[in-house]
Amino acid sequence: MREKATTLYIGPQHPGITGNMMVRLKIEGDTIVKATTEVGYLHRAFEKLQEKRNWLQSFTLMCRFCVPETDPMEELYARAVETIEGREVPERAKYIRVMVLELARLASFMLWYGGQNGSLGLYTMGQWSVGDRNYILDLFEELTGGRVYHMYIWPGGVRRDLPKGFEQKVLKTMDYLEKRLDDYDDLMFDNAIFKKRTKGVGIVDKETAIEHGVVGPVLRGCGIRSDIRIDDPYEVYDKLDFIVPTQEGADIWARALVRRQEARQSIRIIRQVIDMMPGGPVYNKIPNPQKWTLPKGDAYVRVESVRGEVGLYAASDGGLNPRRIHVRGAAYVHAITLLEDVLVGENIADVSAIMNSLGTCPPEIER
Amino acid sequence: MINDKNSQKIADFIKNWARKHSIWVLAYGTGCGAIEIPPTMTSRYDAERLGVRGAATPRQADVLLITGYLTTKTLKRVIRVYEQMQDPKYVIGFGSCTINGGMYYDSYNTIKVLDKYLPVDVYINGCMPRPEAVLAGFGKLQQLIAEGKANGAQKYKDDHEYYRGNLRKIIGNKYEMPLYNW
Amino acid sequence: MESVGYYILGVIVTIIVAFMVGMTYMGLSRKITARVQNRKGPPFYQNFIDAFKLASKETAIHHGFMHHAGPAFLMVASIMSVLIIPVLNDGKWFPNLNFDGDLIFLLYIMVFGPLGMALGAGQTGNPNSAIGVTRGLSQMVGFEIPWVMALVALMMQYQTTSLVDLMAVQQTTGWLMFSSPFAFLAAVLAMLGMFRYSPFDIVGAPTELASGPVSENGGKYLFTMMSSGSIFAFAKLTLYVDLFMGGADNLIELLIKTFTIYLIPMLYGMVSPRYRTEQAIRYFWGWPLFFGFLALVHAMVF
Amino acid sequence: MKEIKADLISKIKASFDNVTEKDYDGNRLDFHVETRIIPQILTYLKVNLGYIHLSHISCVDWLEDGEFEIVYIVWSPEDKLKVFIKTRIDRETGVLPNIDMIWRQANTYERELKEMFGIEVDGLVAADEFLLEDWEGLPPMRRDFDTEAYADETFWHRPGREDAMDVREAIIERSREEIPDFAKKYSR
Amino acid sequence: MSFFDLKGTLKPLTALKQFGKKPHTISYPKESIEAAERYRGFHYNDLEECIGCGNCSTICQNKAIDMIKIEGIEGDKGDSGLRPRVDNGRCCWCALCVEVCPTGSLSLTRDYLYVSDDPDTFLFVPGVDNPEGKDNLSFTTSTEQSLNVFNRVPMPELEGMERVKSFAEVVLGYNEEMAREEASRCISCGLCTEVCPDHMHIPEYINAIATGNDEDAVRIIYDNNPLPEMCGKVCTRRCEDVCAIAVRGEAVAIRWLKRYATETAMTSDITKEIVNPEIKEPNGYKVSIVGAGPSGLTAGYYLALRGYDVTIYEANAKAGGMTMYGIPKYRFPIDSLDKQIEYIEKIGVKIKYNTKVGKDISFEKLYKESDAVFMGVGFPQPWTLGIDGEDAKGSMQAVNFLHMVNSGEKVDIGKKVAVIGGGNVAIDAARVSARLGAEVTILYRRRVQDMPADWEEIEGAEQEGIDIVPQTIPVKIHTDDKGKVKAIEYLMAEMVPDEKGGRPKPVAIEGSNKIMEVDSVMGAIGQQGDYSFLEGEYAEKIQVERGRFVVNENQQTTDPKVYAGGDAVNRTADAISAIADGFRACKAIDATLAGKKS
Repeated sequence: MREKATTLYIGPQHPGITGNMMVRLKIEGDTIVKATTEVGYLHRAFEKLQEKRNWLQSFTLMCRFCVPETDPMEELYARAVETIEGREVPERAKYIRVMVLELARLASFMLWYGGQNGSLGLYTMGQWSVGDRNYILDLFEELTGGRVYHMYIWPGGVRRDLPKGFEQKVLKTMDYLEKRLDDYDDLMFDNAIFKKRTKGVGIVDKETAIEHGVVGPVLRGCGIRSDIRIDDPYEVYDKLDFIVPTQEGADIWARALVRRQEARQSIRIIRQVIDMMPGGPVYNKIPNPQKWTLPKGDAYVRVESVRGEVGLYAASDGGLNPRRIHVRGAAYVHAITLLEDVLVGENIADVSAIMNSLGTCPPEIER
Repeated sequence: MINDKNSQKIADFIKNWARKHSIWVLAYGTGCGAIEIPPTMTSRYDAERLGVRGAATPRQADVLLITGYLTTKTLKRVIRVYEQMQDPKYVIGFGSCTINGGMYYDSYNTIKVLDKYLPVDVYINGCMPRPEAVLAGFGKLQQLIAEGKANGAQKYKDDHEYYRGNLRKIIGNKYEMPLYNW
Repeated sequence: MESVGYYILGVIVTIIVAFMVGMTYMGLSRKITARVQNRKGPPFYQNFIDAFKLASKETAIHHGFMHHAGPAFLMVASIMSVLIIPVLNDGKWFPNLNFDGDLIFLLYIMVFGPLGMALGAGQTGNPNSAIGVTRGLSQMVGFEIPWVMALVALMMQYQTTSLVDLMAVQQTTGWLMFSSPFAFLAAVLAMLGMFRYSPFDIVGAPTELASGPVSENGGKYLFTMMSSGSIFAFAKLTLYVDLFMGGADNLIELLIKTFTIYLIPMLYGMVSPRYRTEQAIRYFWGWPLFFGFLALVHAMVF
Repeated sequence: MKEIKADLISKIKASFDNVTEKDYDGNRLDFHVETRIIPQILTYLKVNLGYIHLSHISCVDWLEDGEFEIVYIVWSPEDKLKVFIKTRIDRETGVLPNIDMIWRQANTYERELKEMFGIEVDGLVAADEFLLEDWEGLPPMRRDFDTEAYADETFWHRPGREDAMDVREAIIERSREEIPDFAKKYSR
Repeated sequence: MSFFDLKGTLKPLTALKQFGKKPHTISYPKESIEAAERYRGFHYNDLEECIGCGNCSTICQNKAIDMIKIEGIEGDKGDSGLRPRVDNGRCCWCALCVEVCPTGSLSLTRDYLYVSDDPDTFLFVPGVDNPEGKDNLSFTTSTEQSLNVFNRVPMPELEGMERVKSFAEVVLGYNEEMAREEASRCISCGLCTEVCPDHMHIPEYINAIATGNDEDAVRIIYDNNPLPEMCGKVCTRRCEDVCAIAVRGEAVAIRWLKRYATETAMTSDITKEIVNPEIKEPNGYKVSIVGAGPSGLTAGYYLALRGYDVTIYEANAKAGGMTMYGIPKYRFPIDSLDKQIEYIEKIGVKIKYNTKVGKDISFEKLYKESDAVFMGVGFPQPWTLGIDGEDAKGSMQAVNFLHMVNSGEKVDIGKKVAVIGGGNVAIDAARVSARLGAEVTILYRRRVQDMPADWEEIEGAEQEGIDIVPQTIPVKIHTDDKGKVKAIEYLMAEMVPDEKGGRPKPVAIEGSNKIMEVDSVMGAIGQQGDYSFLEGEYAEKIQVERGRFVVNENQQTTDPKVYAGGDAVNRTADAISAIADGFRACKAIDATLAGKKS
């Protein structure tokens, strides 16, 4: 078996895959000699559909771009439209947006906790964190009316003001989650086997990172302090106090540590935002959506999602519908060329863990 | 072994009871609905209480969850997966897009009506369906199994030509589908 | 053991008890795991339902003869082990086929099942199965060595190759757990691997191999494997009780002791990610092997 | 920010011909360049000026003009400036230079451009299919591809909704209004 | 493993303490948590409130909402009679339909559970399938949250006290930006077109304005209204009453938008250029029209376009009828009307001025000479008050007063004027009097809210310092010794509910007599027809009932060759109805004559 190269398909139907995609592996023994990603199982042609929908209707499609973390996509779209149109956003709406974005980030981290550990066989973690994630989703449900698809951040502000007593509920949930994050640490970061499985695996070093245009925790995991929230600040991030953690290890372990710290920073940001939230309106009304046109022009906006920079290029031809909406997902870079390069030389047992660690999110790639 | 009609009935009842309480779901997130599966399966909603648990491969699974839209590329894999599953097998259509296209009614790459290609036993409404709705879907499936009405697999055998014809219309002639040996 | 009828009846009862106990233990394990995972979990009898359902499923998978035979090999190995291992101290109700040298035979028969399975899995043509089998065999090599060393130490120490003799020894000297602690440690650590719970579940790791060797087996095959697995689990647990905890005088005692042993891999599995194959082997060839050596030394010295 | 932009503009203009720039508020600067100098200008930006991050490559189909507009967006962590490099190529005959030796991930973008718009990329080494499988016909992201018509033709829609009425038409029918043809395009 | 990582082995085991904790599992279906206050579940539609505008159906990007006919719901004015049906196999519960619902009848509920084995059961009629949803509403939209723009772009007007100084137009009209903004409020439902007597293509021309195609808008308007500028200024605009936006906000300013559109056609030449109508070859038929009022002009214009030889006979020196002589010029400047009549004449309509049928030319001659006759004679005769002293000097009819003012005659009305009546004519007369420098009081039988005049007019009158005294019944006009009006005596009235369910009737309170000193009194309580021009057999042939011609739905009188329209036919007594009559008559004449030809 050692000499002969076998082909192993991971996915599309595979419990270890991070979504509906496929990695074709050439293996010798347990070592991967060549990896090819195959995507397109989730290609819904959003960007084509948006050309047929008007500027408001397009907004509802946005959250479907990346299912685990929907709000950055809504934020992107809202901000792109606001940039093209020059529409002001009320101050309170900006704070609410940041709160929603950070809650979404936290929820996504919880999912990642589950996924990363599930890929290594520690299923207890997934049961805990994905279960606890529901408390964030409950908050979302109360705020936006939906658990997964919020459709809350839209051009001009946010759709509804906070319900009564919502801030207290958020703070309570944050206290609970902070306690639980310590439990997670005991189970995961103090775990000798976890350390052994992740250290030195899936290395993305600085040179590779720059060559591949790597973003987010993966980039910070190799020691580069880069975060859209501080580099190209949006909404009110420049008024908030938070740390962008980095690690030098460049492996799964380092990236896990980065995410561990970031989850705590998110809690910190949420507390600050609630503390600083001003009053006032939350929404700068758009005209009648049926006849809403944007001036001719284009915009590229970026948001730091849990997987890193996601961007949206929007072009308007002055008509009712977008001329072009093009989303750049973090996974677009991570899951194809980077994954193909990183997987070479790794053990097949680590494929799933590496994919989870790089944050491959197929719906974001394929759109 | 048992030829008596009543005994057959009792045997069926017991079989269906066991099938009802042991639903192994194939871990295949075909669409965005897959995001509500982890919450359903984990501690907050814990579908395992009802005997619902994941199965890693089609050979072991009883239920194929179609979590939302199917792109044509996925459709081929899903059909193959379905055909690899062993009788009795059930299909749950999950969310609006399995019923009539949902948000993607005019997309060139997703199918709109799932029951043209697969016999669907239960549809769950919603976009996303909440975990409660997913559990209610499993509840409905359990009820159908207990009543012996969840016979989509039989339908698939009987109307195999119809299903294959519809599939062929979409995927063209390039893609080879293996024969279905039931 | 007056008549053959009684004998056969005893065999059947043994198998049924082993099946029931094994299944219940697995069910309890699911329940306990669920509670640790903050959830209610399935009823403890869920495994019986699953098994019954699997048995009632139609099976239309054809991968050749060995594929059919694989689960049968497993079943045979499990039943043979459970029959050879004395269930209770006095053979009442649970007749066994024990004989001199049955320990050596056990060593073989316990490997026989997985090997048969490996042949079956190899024939499916599913690369996941093939890789899973390779991993399983590699890992077996890992834990077999400390396990054999522990057994050899015991055999050397008490100058016997018969399980019944060892049990008899314990009636007088007390549990071997205390008189041969190193052998016990080596054997327990090896047992972690034997049960294939985390961190040694690389064989069927769903997130890597889509359940590995069993990935092509559904329905009745899976039922066979599941029931043989539970019988085998019972056999292994009883073996440990017999070897180190002085056996059991009645069924209740047996259940308590076996469950206590069973808790070790179960609880450890709940909180551990899995090792990669080479890490698992390195693990077994680390401390367990060291304890094995100590056991051998201990046996030679005393 | 102003100085950075001015500096960049002078540097780019000194090194390349036929470059027109467009300044925006905030940290954005556009350059319209000729297609053939794309690899050079991107390399120059990456190597000499510190624009090490390729943020995005996008394409807009200007069907009316018969051209594709390709937009490369690069980002400098030091300058904190987004630079858009825009170029236009012919819809039918245009060829885009390959830049995946500058940034590896450009390979993916170029695969997508090739598949979704049918843009030829000179020297691109990649698998033929990216998101689609066995696709025949017009590249789907082109504006002249009508996705709804394709979907109606290829897929089924569930029947049972034929009794739907248009509000306007219902009212027209009731009041016996006659809308002239040229006005119909303004109807909802 | 070089050394034993004790902490790494033991620390994870602390997780086992969770075993003792109560699991947080929700044992659905035994127990369940309720969906949130705002949960976006199934739709609910308040069928009573819904007007079937179909805006939900338009905004739905999934084409999930169909408008269907529902048993038991008949549409009437301002209600299409259709109701939304949601295809839950399409819906994504984005609630955009709720956000754009102008009436607020559509909302979402907290119900979300529906599983079925039958895929055909996912069509869902909100409100019909879940009548209990009313008590379970979650996602609703208030007027502030709604995406409809409920506030009208304010129309620039002259200041109240500035207005009375001259006859300058009070309403200044929208500029381009304002018009675009106002036009973009329209949701294009088309409910308005049904109540418009003329069924103008309102959504279409508003949409044309919104998208910046003003010329197309003019073209669409001229499709069935040759006097749009007049309509744009003085139309009674019943369309705005049923506007979907008006349910919860201010109606789209349809009239002002029409006005804006027609203003782009500044002269008759430009109008002709823009409208560029297709004029058919003369077909040899001859049509005579009596009266150049709106109905007559309309019939004439469209008949001329269809190739008929049209002659209009007008008794006055100028065309336009009541719109010319009855509407004060601060509302509708003369050149505005002249421009349109000029345009109509350019199309080929011949107008014979100062030619009164029955006096200058006999009806018989017309009847014999032409293939069809259209009578748009209107109501030239005012009702008299029927009280003492009505024929005193200084007591006059408001209509006559307006006629005189509009034709440039000087009228002496003195310092104080009392106008009797509550219609538009009364308000017009009052406001004109104010412009002539008088102090004006309006006496009206009923309450202010019962006044048939436009609320805008009433408001305008109040702003201009006109006093409205409601619930007054004049009984006598006192005269001085020269026979000139000195004062008016009236009774106060109380409102008594009508037993038959009609509107409340004013009943005079005995002894509440009041006397107000005035210089002139104007009666404005209505007009009637004058059919003296019909002589001999025609008077018999053409039936008149309750002061109006009897016509069928094609405006055909009892004489098949004679058609009639305008105030002399319909009861609504406004210009747009007259135009509609004219247009309808034109189509009928065309159909009859064209049929004859073939």
